[in-house]
Amino acid sequence: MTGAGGIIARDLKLALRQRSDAVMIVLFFVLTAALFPFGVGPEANQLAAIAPGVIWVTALLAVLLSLERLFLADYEDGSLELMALSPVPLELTVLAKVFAHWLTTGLPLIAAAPLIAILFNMPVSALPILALAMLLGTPTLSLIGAIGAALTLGARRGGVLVPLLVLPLYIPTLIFGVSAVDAALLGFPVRPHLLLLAGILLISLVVSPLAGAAALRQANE
Amino acid sequence: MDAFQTFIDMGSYGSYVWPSYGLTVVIMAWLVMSTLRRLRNREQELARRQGEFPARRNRGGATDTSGPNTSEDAASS
Amino acid sequence: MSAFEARNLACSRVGRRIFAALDFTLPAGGALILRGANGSGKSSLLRVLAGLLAPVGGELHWDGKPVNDDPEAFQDNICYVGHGNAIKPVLTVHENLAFWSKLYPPKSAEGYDDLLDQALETFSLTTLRDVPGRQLSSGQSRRLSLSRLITSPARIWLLDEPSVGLDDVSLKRLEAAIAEHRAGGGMVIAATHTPLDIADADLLLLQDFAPPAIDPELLENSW
Amino acid sequence: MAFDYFANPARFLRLANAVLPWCVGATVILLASGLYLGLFVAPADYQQGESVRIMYVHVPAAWMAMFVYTNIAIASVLSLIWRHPLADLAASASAPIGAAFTFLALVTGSLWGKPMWGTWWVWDARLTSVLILFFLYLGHMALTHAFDNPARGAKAAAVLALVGFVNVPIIKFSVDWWNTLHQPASVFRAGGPTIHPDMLWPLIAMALGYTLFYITLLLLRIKSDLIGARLRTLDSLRQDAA
Repeated sequence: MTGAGGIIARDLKLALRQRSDAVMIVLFFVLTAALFPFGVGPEANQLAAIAPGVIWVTALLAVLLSLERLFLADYEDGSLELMALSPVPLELTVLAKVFAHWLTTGLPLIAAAPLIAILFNMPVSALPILALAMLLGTPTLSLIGAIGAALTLGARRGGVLVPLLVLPLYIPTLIFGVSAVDAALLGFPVRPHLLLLAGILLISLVVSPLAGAAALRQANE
Repeated sequence: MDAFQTFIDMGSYGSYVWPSYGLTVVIMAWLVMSTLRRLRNREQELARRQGEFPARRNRGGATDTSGPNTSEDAASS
Repeated sequence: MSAFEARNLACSRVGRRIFAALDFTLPAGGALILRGANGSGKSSLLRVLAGLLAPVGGELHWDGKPVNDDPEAFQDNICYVGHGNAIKPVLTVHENLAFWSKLYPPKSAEGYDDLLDQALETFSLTTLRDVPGRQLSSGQSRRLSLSRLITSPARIWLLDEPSVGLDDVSLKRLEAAIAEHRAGGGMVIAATHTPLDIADADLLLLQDFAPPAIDPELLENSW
Repeated sequence: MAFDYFANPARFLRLANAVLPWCVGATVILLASGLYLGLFVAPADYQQGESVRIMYVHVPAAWMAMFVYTNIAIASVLSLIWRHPLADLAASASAPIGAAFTFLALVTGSLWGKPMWGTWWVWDARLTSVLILFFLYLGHMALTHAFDNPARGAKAAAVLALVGFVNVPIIKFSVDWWNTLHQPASVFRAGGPTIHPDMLWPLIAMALGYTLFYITLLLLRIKSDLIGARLRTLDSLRQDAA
């Protein structure tokens, strides 16, 4: 376990030393969301109605933007080969890297989401549910995104390909993420939506390391 | 004459039914054409280059007489 | 008596056969130098031995047992130094080495720190201990990559062009480290162009195992 | 594709050449009879009138979209786990055909819906799922051709196909759920089991016809890819000889 812990610690240290990446992702998140009032009009009720959807879609795109950071640097400098050969199973390595990625991407997004909620005049009462839903949803985005990032290693212009591979798979998380917040706003029970998000997270926790490791082994060949 | 006309007219839905069938025929035909064209190109290419490597009979190290022809490999899959 | 054997190894890359029917036996303490023109498959062979690349044919044996029975267990005996130095520009020399030795834990936990220092000392990197990776020259980066050999418990060293960018002093240190490793019963397989002074090393020329020109007749009847 | 990878494609070619004439014949007969029954014999729908005839090209296309994707997933398992040499070819040959059927399902679906809903596109649960499936196909094809080494592309696409296949039921469930949340059950019912038998026969004929059409094209495309692989081998041998 120390091996995987070492990977998480190293990736966190790398992220802390290159803080600008994480900051850029959060700025992108807030800035993109802030564009909508200019497009849709500043009318408060209308913004409040689309707020959950905008927050989730922009969070999705922000995570998408940060996926390249997951494996590309390690692939290019040879670290990936050494990680594949290490006693730490590759599946665990993928999980460790995704966890580190989530800490440096998912959490900052959750922290920044209330700011956007206020910009969109979303009732403050729904904020806890929004945070909880994102807590369950953003790890799934990192997990599925890791598969896309691993599959495009060594591809011609892999970065352009990741969105096409990954976005269709993000749709269930998006649907239930938004519906959870909507339910909170309308006073409906929130539990079913959160349970569904948790279910998708569990499936991703199994599928992503397997598929990611298989993709990394192909990349190392 | 009008029997044919009513058939085309399709109870006023003609402008939806015929494009659907038309597009289906067009796309399926295009699939067939592109597949057959690529297959034929490659088969011709293969037939033409069959002689590139002398068969067993004159194995006396006959050099590649046809010279480095510049045929491009047909569209790769 | 543990030995490392390859039997009838064959490998292909992007659909083209690179080498075939390749055999070698490496006793404990042995060394094998791979020579061959560029693209003759030296790196591919090392990657096959390390388990990164699946061979198209043939088998590897360790201690008489086929490696495929338990590839993960065999990989614990491997320390692979490839072309990439795997150095993070933001981490210091010590942090880079500490990370890799955590991923490839040395046999004994105690004396961990001075093992790291000893590894850095072996490749005269002690003075650069806290220098971030981005400020290292290519030779220094190579020495940091090689210092992983010292901390890793692996018995088999797979070195791909280890001496690239090394100055004479570092070259001597590398040769000394190899000799010491072999004295301890370890094995070294190195692909290199620059002559490495390694005592009574076996030589393996990749050209000897180039694939036979495919028999046109075989090509014919396959249709 | 590596030459030694297909040391002996002859067995497949013999099988393909034997089966192909029958496939072509059956496809033509089925499609012709399906079209004839669908356009001339089958009754119009009491609600939708003649526009229901679009069903005979829309429903089989939607079935094929799912059927071909399932085939790609199966081929991916064969390729990744049993390393079957032809599996990669079957998957990369099937994807364009599947994508074409999915596109057909989308367009004919919207053409069929237009008279009813008055708009070209409705976020109906089924149409939305087919749209997402279309993106999965595009992703698969893009990944297959994103690498210089075709074998590498096929293996990567195989992993993607399996991940996609695991997600399809989740997507289907979430879209259906999302659809019922935002829209009352759509009036657009593509003829359930109570369908009039005269409508059922053309549907079955067309569905079988589409399936055989796919199999025929698949065999032809695999044959063509095998020859392509052989040509690449000849190229590399010529380089060696030169």
